[in-house]
Parts: sequence; C-alpha cells; structure tokens
Amino acid sequence: MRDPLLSIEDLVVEFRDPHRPGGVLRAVDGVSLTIAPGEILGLVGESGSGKTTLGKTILRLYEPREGRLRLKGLDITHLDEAGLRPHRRAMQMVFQDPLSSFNPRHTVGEALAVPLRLHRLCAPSDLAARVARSLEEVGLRPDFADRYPHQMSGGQLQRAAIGRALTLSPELIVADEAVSKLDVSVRAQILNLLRAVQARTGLAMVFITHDLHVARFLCHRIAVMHFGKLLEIGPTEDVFQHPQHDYTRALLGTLHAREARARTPS
Amino acid sequence: MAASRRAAVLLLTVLAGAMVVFFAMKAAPGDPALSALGENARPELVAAFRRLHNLDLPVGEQFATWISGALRGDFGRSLTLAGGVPVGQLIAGRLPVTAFIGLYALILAGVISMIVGTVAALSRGTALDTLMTSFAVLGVSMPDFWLGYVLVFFLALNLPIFPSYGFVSPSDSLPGALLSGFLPALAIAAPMAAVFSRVLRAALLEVMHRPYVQVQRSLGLSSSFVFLHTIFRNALIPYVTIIGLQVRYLLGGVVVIERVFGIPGIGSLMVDGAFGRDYPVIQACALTFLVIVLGTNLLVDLLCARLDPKARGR
Amino acid sequence: MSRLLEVRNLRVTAGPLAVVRGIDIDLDEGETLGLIGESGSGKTVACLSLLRLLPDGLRTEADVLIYKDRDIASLPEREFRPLRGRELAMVFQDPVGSFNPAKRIGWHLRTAIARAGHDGPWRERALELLDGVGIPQPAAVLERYPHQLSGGMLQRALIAMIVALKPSLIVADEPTTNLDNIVEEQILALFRDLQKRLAAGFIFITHDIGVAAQIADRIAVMYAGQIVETGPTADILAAPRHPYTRGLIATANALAARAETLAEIPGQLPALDALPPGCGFAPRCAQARPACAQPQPMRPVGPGHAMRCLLDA
Amino acid sequence: MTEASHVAGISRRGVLGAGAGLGVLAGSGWSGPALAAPGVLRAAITGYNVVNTLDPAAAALIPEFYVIWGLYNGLLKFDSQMQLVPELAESYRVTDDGALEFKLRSGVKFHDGSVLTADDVKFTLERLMDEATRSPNRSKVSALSAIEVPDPLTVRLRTAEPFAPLLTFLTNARTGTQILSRKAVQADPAGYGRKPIGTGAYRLRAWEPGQALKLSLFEDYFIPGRNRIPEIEIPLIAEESSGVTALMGKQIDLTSTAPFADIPTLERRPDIKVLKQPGLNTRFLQLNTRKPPFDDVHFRRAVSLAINRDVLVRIVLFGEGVATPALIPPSLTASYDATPKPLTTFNAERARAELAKSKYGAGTTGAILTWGSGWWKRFGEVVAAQVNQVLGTNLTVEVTEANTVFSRIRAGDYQAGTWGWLGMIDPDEYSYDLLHSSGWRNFAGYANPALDTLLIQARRELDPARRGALYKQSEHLWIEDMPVIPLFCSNVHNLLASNVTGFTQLPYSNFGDQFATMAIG
Amino acid sequence: MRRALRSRTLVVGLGLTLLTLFGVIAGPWITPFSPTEMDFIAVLTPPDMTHWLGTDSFGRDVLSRVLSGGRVSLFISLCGVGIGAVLGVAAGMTAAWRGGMFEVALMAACDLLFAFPSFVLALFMMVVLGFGLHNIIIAVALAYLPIFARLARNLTRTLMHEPFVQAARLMGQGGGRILLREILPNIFPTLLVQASVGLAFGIVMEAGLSFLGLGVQPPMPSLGVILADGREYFTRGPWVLTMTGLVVSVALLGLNLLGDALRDLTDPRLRQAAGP
Repeated sequence: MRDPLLSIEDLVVEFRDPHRPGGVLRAVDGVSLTIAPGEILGLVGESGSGKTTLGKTILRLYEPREGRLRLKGLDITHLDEAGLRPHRRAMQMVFQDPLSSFNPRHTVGEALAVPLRLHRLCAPSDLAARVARSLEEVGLRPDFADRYPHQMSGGQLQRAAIGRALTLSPELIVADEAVSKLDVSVRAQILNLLRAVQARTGLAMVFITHDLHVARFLCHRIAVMHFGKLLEIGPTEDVFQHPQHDYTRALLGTLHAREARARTPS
Repeated sequence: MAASRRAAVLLLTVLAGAMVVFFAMKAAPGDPALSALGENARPELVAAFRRLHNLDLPVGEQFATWISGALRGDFGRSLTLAGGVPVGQLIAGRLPVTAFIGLYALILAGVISMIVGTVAALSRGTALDTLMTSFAVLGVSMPDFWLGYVLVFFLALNLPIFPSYGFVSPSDSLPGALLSGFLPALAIAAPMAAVFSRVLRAALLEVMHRPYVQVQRSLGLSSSFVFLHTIFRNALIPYVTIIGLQVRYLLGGVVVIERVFGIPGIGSLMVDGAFGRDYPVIQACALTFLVIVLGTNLLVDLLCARLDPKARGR
Repeated sequence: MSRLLEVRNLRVTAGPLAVVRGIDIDLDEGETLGLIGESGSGKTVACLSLLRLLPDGLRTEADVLIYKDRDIASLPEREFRPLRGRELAMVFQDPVGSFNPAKRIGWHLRTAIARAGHDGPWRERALELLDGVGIPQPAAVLERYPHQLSGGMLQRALIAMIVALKPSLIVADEPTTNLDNIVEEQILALFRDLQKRLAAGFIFITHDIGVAAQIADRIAVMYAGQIVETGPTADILAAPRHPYTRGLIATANALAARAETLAEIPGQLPALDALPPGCGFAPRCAQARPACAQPQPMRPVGPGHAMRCLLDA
Repeated sequence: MTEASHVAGISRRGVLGAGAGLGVLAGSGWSGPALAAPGVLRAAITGYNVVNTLDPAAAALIPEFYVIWGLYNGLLKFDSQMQLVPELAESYRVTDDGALEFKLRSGVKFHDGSVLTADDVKFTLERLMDEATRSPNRSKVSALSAIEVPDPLTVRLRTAEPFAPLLTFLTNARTGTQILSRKAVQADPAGYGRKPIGTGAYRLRAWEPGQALKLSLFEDYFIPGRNRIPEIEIPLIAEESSGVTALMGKQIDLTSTAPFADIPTLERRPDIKVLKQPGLNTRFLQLNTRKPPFDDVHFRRAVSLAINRDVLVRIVLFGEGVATPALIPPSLTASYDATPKPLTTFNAERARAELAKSKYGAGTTGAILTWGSGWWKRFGEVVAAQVNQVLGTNLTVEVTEANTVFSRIRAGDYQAGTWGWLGMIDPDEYSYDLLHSSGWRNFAGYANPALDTLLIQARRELDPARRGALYKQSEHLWIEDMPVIPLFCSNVHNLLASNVTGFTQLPYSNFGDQFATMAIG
Repeated sequence: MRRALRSRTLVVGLGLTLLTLFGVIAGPWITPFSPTEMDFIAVLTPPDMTHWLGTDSFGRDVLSRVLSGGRVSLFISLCGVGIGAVLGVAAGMTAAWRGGMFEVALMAACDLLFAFPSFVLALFMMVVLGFGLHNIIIAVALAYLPIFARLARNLTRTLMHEPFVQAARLMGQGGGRILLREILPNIFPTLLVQASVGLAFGIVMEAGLSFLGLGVQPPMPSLGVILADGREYFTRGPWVLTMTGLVVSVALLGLNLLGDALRDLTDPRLRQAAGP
C-alpha cells in the first residue's frame, strides 16, 4: 500500500452548544482513516452525522480537540495559521453553495487570481492568461473572468470554484456536497467534471455527500458516518454489497427500495 | 442554574459599572474640596470637608466605603446641595418620578408605534403606508427637547390643554401626574415611537412572509385569526427586543426633558450635579441609570423568553 | 372515478415576467399526479396559485379552473377561503418553517381540529390523529414546541393536521426534500398510506424522478413554466419522449448503473427574463432545429401521454 | 389580542407599582409644584435653583433670603415707603449713654413653641459676630462692642464708634440679622441650616434640594391675621424663561424674577400682573486686581471706557434699567451721585489711549466669568464683545454654574466676572463691603488707605445729608483706580397671576416677607 | 412600486443631506452676515427678506448662525462618530477574528458601556473631561465605540464562517488581509448605514448637551447653543428656537432617510437592527 496522503487518527471535534447537556456538541467523535494519493473517498451520512465537520477539520478550518492529522507524514494537527500557510496549497475545498463561496464584491477573475498572486505562481503579466486558462479547464469561457458571482448560474459558479481550487495544483480536494445545491439537469455536468479532473491530475478527493447514488458513481472507497462516529469504511462495492453495520444497511435500504420501485412503478 | 448565572453576570456588571463610575470621576481634574469651598478655603474647613466626604482615605478604601454604602442606599453626601444632603435620600425621592416619566413615555411610544406600525404594514405599498412611514422618519429626526418646547407652545400656551411646566407626583394625584407628564412623555416618546413603529412594520412584513403563515392560510384560517395569533404575536419578539435596546436612548431623552420641564427626577438631578461638579450626586445618578437599564434589559429578556420559546434557557 | 380538478391554460405572471406559461392539469379522485421540475420551473408557483396563496405581486389567470364541478376561478376570496384546508390542502417543503415557532404542537392541532368543525374535546382527537401518522408518544409531542422536534416528526404532524381536515385535494410540495434519506423513505410510506386511507387526489411536486416513480400514477414534467411532457408513470419512465425528460431519466439511470460518464444535459436553465421565444429547452437540446423557435403545442404521443416537442410529431 | 393586552397588563401593573413605591418614598420629601391645590400659593423662585442654607447667618445667595424672609423676622423692617418700622421690637430709642435700646414684643413664639426673649437676640447677634460662624454678613454687626440684656424683653446694643448703618442692618432684609432661637440652634448647630426655626408667619415643612421648598402657615404667628394662605410651595426654577412659561401655563402664581426681554409682552397680558420698579442694585464687572491683565490700572480704565452702558442696558436688560456712573444706585437718593464720570462714560478714543499706556495691548486675552442662567451670560457676552471691538482684545466668556462662580470669585480664582448684589440696602454695603481693604466683599483685592479712611468716616456720620456727601466724595476717589467697573442698575420685577393680591414689592426685591399678607382671589 | 419608493427615499434623503452639507460648507458665502458679529440695532427682529430666519437676542443673523453652528455640530458628530467607528470596527473585527479572552473582554466592556443610557454616558464624560468642543467629540466617540465594535464583531463573526472566507483561508491569505479584503468590503455598507444614523444622533447628542449648557460654550455657535439661546428668548422671539429646530429636523430627516435607503440597498443577509 502506498503511503497515505493524509492520515487521521482518533480525531475529535467539539463545538460549544448551550442547548446540550455539558454545553458541548461532539461533532466528530474519534474518527480514524487514511486517504491515499489519487483516491476518491466518499464520506456519506445524514445531516448532523459530522461529515462536513470532518471535511473542514481535515483542512484545519476547525480546530480538532483531540487526535492527530498528518499530511504526507507531517503533523499539522496544531499548526497555527502561519505555519499552515505553506501546506494550504496541498489541500483545497469545493463548497456546497457555489454562490456563497465567492466574495460577492470581487469578480470571478479576481477570485482566481488571488491564490496565484499570493503564492507567486505566475508573473503579473501572465495573470490574465493564466486565469483564462483555468476557466477553460473547467469548461468556462474566459470572459467569465469579468463577471460578479451573482451574474452567474450555480453550475457555472461551481465550475469556477473547482477552477479556483485547481489553480494551486492541490493534492487533495474536499468536496462538500458539491452538487446538492445544483439544478438536477446540471449535476451530471459537475460530476463528470470532477471525475475528469481527478483522472487528469491524479489528485485525491474527499467527496462528502448524502446521495448514495452519487457516492457510488464517483468514489473508490466509502466511509459511513453517523452521530460523529465512523461506522464503516471500505471499497465502494464492498460497502454497497455487504454492509457490515445495521445503520449502513438501513441507509442502503432506501436506495434499493427506490431503485426497485423505479423499475416497476405501481 | 441559568438564573443564578444571570444574576451573577448582572451583579458583576453593576460592580464593574460602579468601578468605572467611581474611578473615572476620581480621574477628573480638580479637587472637589477646593471646587466646593474655593481655593482660599481655610485648611481646617477643607479637612472637615474631606472627612465628611471620605476624601481623606486612600482611593481603594474610598471605593470600598462608597460601594458598601451604595449597597445600603447610602451614596454619601452632596457636595453642593443644601449643605450636604445625603445623596441616597435625593435619589430615593426622585427615582419614582423618573420611573413614572420613563414608563409613561414607553407606554405612549408603545401605543403610538403599535398603531402606526400595524397600519403601515397592513397597508403596505399604499399612500397610507408612505404617510405613516414618513411620520416615523420625521419623528426620529426631531430633537426631543425641541419637540418638547414646540408641544408646550401649541398644547399648553396657545391651547391651554396641558400644564406648561412642572410635574405632579403620582402619589399626590395620578390623574394630575398623567396630565402634567403627558407633554414631556410625548416629547420623549416621539422619536422612540418612530423607531418602534419602523421595527414593528418590518417585523410584521417579515412574519407575513414566513412559510407558517402561508401554511395557516392554506388551512383556511381567517386572516384576522392568523394576524392576531401568529403574525402580530411573533412580530412582538423583535419589537420587544428593540424596545429593550432603545430604553437607553429613552432614558437619555428623560435627562434632557426633565430639565426642560422642571421635572424633579434623576435626570435633572444629574444635570444639576454636572453643573455643580457634585461628584457623589453624579456617581449615584449614573449608577442608578445603569441599574435601571440593566433591570429593564432583564425584564425585556424575560418577556422575550415568554414570547419566544427558542430563547428560553439561554 | 370522477374528475376532481380541471385546469386549462393556467398562467402566473410577476409583472412583465411569466413564471407559469399556460399549463393544463386534470386530476381524478384518488389519483396522484407527480409534478416534476427543477427549481424555478414554476411547479410550486402553479400549485400555490391553485390555492390562491401566492405572495403579492404575482397574478394568476386561467381559462378553466374547475374543482368538483365548480368554477373556482370566479369565486370571491370570502367564498374561496372556506375551501382552503377543508377541500384543498397543501403540505410544504420545509416542515420546520411550517409551524409557528411560538406555539406548541398542541395549539397547531387544536387550531386545525377547530377548523375541521370537530365537536367535543380536541385533545383526544389530536392524540388519535398523531397516532395515525405514526408519531410515538403523541401526548408528549402535544406539549412540544416546533424547534424541539425533528423535521420528520413535524412533517408527520402537519400531515396529521391535514388529515383532520379531510380535504379532497392535497398538494404536496417537495415534502421530503429537506429530510434525510431514511426519514424521506418513511414519509413517502406515510403518503402511500394516505393514498389508500383518504379518497383524495394528490399533486405531488418533486424534482426527484425516483420519488415520483414511487408515488405517482401519472407524471407531468415541467420546464421553464410549461409542462413539456405528461403521461402515465410507467410510460414516462419506460419511454420518455421529450428530450428533457429523456435527459433526466438517462442521467438517473447512468448514475444507478455507475456508468463511466454520466449523460449530461448541456447548458443552464434559462433565466425567467431571458426565455427563448419558442421551446424553452431548445438552447440545450441536441436535436433542436429552426422550427423550435416557434411555440410548441402539446402533442398526444400515446394513450394519456403528450409532450410539447416537434420530435416524432 | 390576548398577547397585546398581556403586554399592556404588565405595563399597567408597572405604573401602579411605581405609584405605590412613590407613596412610600415620597413621604420624606416634596415632589413638584401641584397643579392647583386649593389654599396653596405656588411662589416660584426663578433664575436660581440653589438654596444651600436657611440659616440667616450663613446665607449668601438671594434665593436663600427669599425664603428666610418668610421664616424669620428682624427687630425692624421696611414699610412700603422704605421707612424703618419696628417688627419684633415694639419700640426702639437711643439711650442717654448712646446705646441703642430695643423693647421686644412679648409673647412672640418661635416655630418650636419657645418664646422669644432678649437672650435670643443677644445670641443671634453674637453668633453673627463670631468669626467661627463665617457669616458673609458679619461686617454688618462687627461694629457692635457690647450687647446688654437688662431684662428679658430689653436689648441694648453698644458700638465703640457711632455706626450709621446699624439700624438698616437690623431689618428683615438681606442682612443676616434675623432673630434665631438659641435653643433650636444649640440643639443641632451643624444641621440648623436645614431645620430653621424662626418667628415668621411660615415654617419650613419640606425641602427637596435643588427642586422646591414647602412652607406651612405658623398658627402662633405674633401678628394676628385671618385667612392667611395655609401652604406655600416654592419651586426653584433654574431658567427664568421657564418661570414665565410656568406662570403663563398657570402652574405657578408668583415668580420672583422675569426675563427682561419678556416684560413688554407680559405687561400686555390680562392674566398676569407685572410689578416693576428701579431696583436696589448695581451691576458691575468684578475685576481681580491681583492677576493679569486687570492688575494694570490703565487696562482697567481702558475696559471701562470701552463699554457703552446705554447699549448694555438696551441689549442686556431690554431697557429694563439705567446706566450708572458709579456703584451707589439711584434709589439711595441721599448718597447717589448722578454726575457723569468721564472714566465710566463710553469713549473709544480715550479707551485706546489708556490701553496704549498699559502694559497690555490688543490681543490681550482674559476670561469673564459668568453663569448660564438668564441674562448674566448675555451681560458677559455683550461686555466682551464691546471691549474686544474697541480695544482689539480677546476677552472671552467663561460660563459655569453660579455656585462655582461665587466660590471662585470669593477665592480669587478669576480674572473678571459679571457681578452685582441684589437687595443691598445701605450705601455702606456698596462702598465699604466692596472696596474697603477689609471689606468682606472686596474680591478685587483693592486697597486704598485714603478711601478706607473716608468710608470709616461715613460709617460714623449719623446725619444722612453729610453722610451722603461723604459717599459721593468716595466714589470720585476710587473710580480713578477702577477696581470694579460699575455698569448699570436693573429694574426689579415680580410677576403675579391676576388673581393674586397682597404683594408689596420693595426696591431690594423682597419676596417671602409678603406671604403673610397675600391672598388668592 | 417598492423599488420606486425606495429610490424616492434615496433621492429625498441624499438631496436633503447634500443640501445640508452645501449649507454648512458654503455657509459663509450664502449669507452676507457674520454668525458672531452682534448688531445692537437689530435685536430679535422677526424673519424678513434680509434675515430669513430673523435675528437673535444679540442681533446676529439666525440663518448664518444655524449654518455656522451646523458646521460645528456636524464636525463634532462626524469626528465623534468617525473616531468611534474606526476604533470600534478595528477592535470588533479583531476580536471576532482572534476570539479568546480579547473578544470576551471587549464584548464585556461593550456590554458595560451599553448598560449606561448613551446621553447619560456623554453627560458623565463631560463632567469627567470638562465642558467644551473636544470633549464632546470624545464623549460622542465613546458612546459610539461599543455600538460599532459590537456591530463589526457580530457581522465579522457571521461572515467568518462563510465559505468564501474559508476559501480565502485555504488559499493561504493571512488574517489581516482577509479582514480587510474579504470581510470589510462586505460589512462596509451596514457600517455605513449605522454611521449615517449615528451621525444624526451625534448631532442630537451635541445639541442636547449644549442645550443644557454642558457642551459647546458660547460664543462659539453650535446648534445646541443656538437652541439654548432661542429658548431663553422664546416668548419674545419664538423664531430662533422654532426655526433652528426645524432646520435641524430637516437635516436629520435627510440623514435618516439616507440611512433608510442605504439599509434597503445593502445586502439583506447582513441586515441588522440598528439603533439611532
């Protein structure tokens, strides 16, 4: 087995929640898993299962309470913002709501140029061309660079968001319900794009979703989460064919029922 | 648990407020003894003055004496008024007056804003709405003390309906207090009513567009039922909240208006104290206002908790 | 079965914008129509307009609007209001938002029960209703505030309120979209149960063709304010005719089959203020031809099956 | 609807609660002028809201005396023609050995029930004379060398030198010689100012500091009378204009002062009676001769010459007064010197010439201390404007609170201030007190041996005409040095509601002494 | 209809505000009279063609004084609100971003200042610092500091967890850069609304303090000083008080309308209840 790109050990994330006894919500509760380079790991579970929290903690957007995060063997669990900055490039994110993942006051072109400028990845004179190329890579015309987020559709923005994540040539992308807010007829476009991008660049991806169909389509491995705990993890078809956990079975049951009825409508 | 925590926070705030009030005043330039007695005052008189007002103690001890006295309602003696009258006595005599005027203004503002806000929301987009909204903006644009004078000019001097000056204590005569307090309360209430009615209008419109209102209409409930039980009731939450937030502005208005109308309340006492640099009086007044605001906030929070089940237990 | 609802050429406009551009709906008693469409296709607005629940600024027109042999288009609001709840009812997408957060569940049920004209103690009736929609410990639930219950529970409670009113037509607007998979499955089961228990007609709005497949007798697919295809569920799933319907079903099938790449519908949904002149789908359609720039009428393509497209015509 | 009325319910309870709380708390004090309680005279003191003490010996401010006059009596008093008549004394005479002998009325009772004796008179005057009392009016009695009490109803006063003003100083005016009860003072010497015990027609019932006082009729008052007003409420209204508003709105029946600007309007109103006459006062610019820039006589003269007093009267007083060439006001006819004096007559050219002689020039800065109520601030502003215009100086007005002004001027912590005593009744008070090197009101720090001698001579002179001549002479003497800059004399006013009768106004602006004769029609 | 109403609010608000600004800035060139020079001949003359708002008790032109006093009052309010806003926003944004004890302490301090009625706080400060122009500015700033600090902190906290800010962090942007570049432009409109409303209330506060005699001291004209003078001669010359107050009301009306219009125009996601 290859060395893991990212390894997570006994990760615990807590939030303050005055409504709960003890005043603490344990959103991620002792999760351990590894992500190999170039694999797509599906993180499935229902709302409140902690999958988004886990995804954002991997990126150190949240501070883990316990446990360890290793990026290519390097412990990044408690690096501060400055210490983290050199490693930020390696890990990017695509968010659920494409509109709110762009600053409404900046054009899409500016949004794509910032990381390039910040990490000095290209000469100022090449910036425009480089942004245009990034847009084209995700299937957008270069003239979208001058648009403001509210002037674009959800699908277009999500393409731009993927393009922005790719500018830094990351090794890992966390995609958090990246298609669930999109129109049904546009979802397939983005799923195809993600798959194509992964195939082309060989990056690893954590794909967070509640849609089992989508997870099964895209992911190499599946991790099932429930109430902050990791219930099971395994190659996609293993999990789908031979679920180990009762909860996984119940979850998959909804899928099978739907499929069955779709084939033989009442 | 929550209640005791709340009480602790409240007490801490009062204590911190007392410290701010006390030490800020101590930092003010000038010796209170000399400013009260004059710079050429004889040393033994100055010494006696300092002893009387505890000024001979170290500052920390002065504060301890002051705060422990304050807890018992003893705020020391006035430096200027009637040759050193106990400040606690002054405050006790005037607090009910300020409370009455403040409450009166609050009720007036509440009644006016409920009418204006509701009418504007229900007639949204029409000329009536524009009229009501304009009145609201105009109301918040008039300095309250100026409005007080204009009201006196028209409603007390030209049309002798209300008394032009002074105040009847409600303990002497409640109708008299209501009558003599009307113009000052109205002058304070006008800008408040403007703010309140805008908030109520916005809140009503906001609640009207909530899905549960649509659900209730889809069940065929009558519009008056939906308005009273759901729209108006739920709009009261932000409305009451804003009233709580605005109480501090309202009390600010009370200070000026009391002076303008010669109402013997805490506000005019504080202004007199400010003129005379009467530190004990100013400290006590500021602290009293602090306690009033905190008390009102507590009341508003309790009321909000009654109105909004989600806010309970917080 | 008798005809419950007949709608011809229903149009909803917001100022100069047409949100619903002339749709026809026929519904029999005991029948369930699945109305499929993406956000902005006008499906929700069309149904809200049937109950006259549209927000200010939206105008409804229809050539024919007949409910139970009554022309309800011309009814004044005073006479229409009693129909809401008792005859036409609606389940909304957001169960949490459907409840007045300041009132207990008991208050909501009491209100519904009173509206149903029920005599006698409301409490027993409420417990009975909650029990009927599968809510455990109904007595405790009556004392709860909405925020203390899960979305699934609230959706059940809302359904219980509607059951109390025994309406003849129930519009369900994506009632499971905001719910988790397992709960969604349970609510769908509850709807199927209701279909058996109540002799009501259902209009079930969804964007998920799989959900429609489970629950609907007939399906109508909406795109850009129009119904582009309608027919019996089995026919539509087995042999979709409109390119848009075909695209949706192909995508769903490809996902389920874990194909290498998904069948895409290229392009974006048209904006309301930039609708193409003829077929709304033409700009995204691989088979579009010049004639598509003309408005297309619904064409019958099979028994009870019609579509709005030049293909195969 | 239930929710709305619920809110109202809380508020209503709140109101009642506040009312009930007030009943408990307000027992100690007074809470404002009543609207129209029957049998209550609402006699407002306007322009002031500071009353520090009701001890005549300690009193300094005019509002304090306004009240004291109603609570106490002097041995003598002024009648409506400003003639001296006995009050607590039944009669008085000069004895053969030159002593002043007073026979007291018998059976006069103090508010605490004790009976007035000659011992109380002796106590009162000795207390006033005592340095420790620190009375602002000590100088009025400092000439006394002995006080004899031959019997309980006789008092003999002896002075080392003849002391002409003594009789006027024993009236119930702004004198501090109002007779106290020895018993009451000795019972609580420190707190006496808050619990005054006099022989007057009214006794103090309640005192809300800074706000109002309440008097009630003293049933055992020694002058019999019927239908006296049982209650007097004395609201203290800081702004004169508010006093007028209150009177016009019928919230008060009488005010002690009126804004000069409003007099013409008020005189035309049928529902208000305006009493007015030239007052016993002189308003002047108090200078501190120990501090720059007023330590230079030429600068002082320049300032005086730069002020046009007629304009001052018109602008500051709206015509309600007259310009005065020196300190002694026109009402004191025997001593008043009407001849214009060059140094107190507007002369821009000469002003600039004096400025040239002084060590200060154009651009000199200085602050005129004044207070924010009524016309005093205007007084300062107009003076500063005039002087700056003529001399090119940069005088500013410093506005603070009256008590502070008083303290600071008394302490010498000032450069200049608007000043002027109201209700001084003897030329000696306008001269000796203000300008004698040991005069107690000599805040200028002025000392002129020749003037000192002259003023003492005037004190000893018992003949009114010769005494008057001495004062006229003294004014020519000090005016060259200009330790104070005399400016004008203002009218005194009282405003009454038209149904109020029995108020006799005297030029020293009396007030509380009229309560006993007043009636509300 | 609503759009039209909104833009009408904007037009009227902006118009009145610009008129006010023009008046106070160009005041000396608009009226031929000096705001401080006394004319002892024309004392308390009613409004006429020469003196549009009449003269005051020293014969000074009321219009000139109102324009010049307006400048003083506006200056005080602008400086006070400006200082309060800059310091408050800086503190509030930093507190939200850094969290921890700094945030707790700052918010506790804000809560404490909030518990005093704002005018009482200002009055108190005037006693501590002494009367006068500079000290009113400090008092106004102190009254506004907690408002802006709390507002900026709450807005920043809301935006901090927005995906676009998280995206910025992932791109490797530093805290200061994110606050200035990503967050500030988005909260700025809301702060501007608060500032415009605050500017209006700052003027009222100055007027109130000076009206009582605790603020700006004569002969410097400020709106409060003019109103106080007008009150003194209200019976003889009611126009001084009435007209000055009317002008103040119109100016404040402009600011408040402008604030309303701006509030409507700002992103509804950021809308917050703002006090005066």
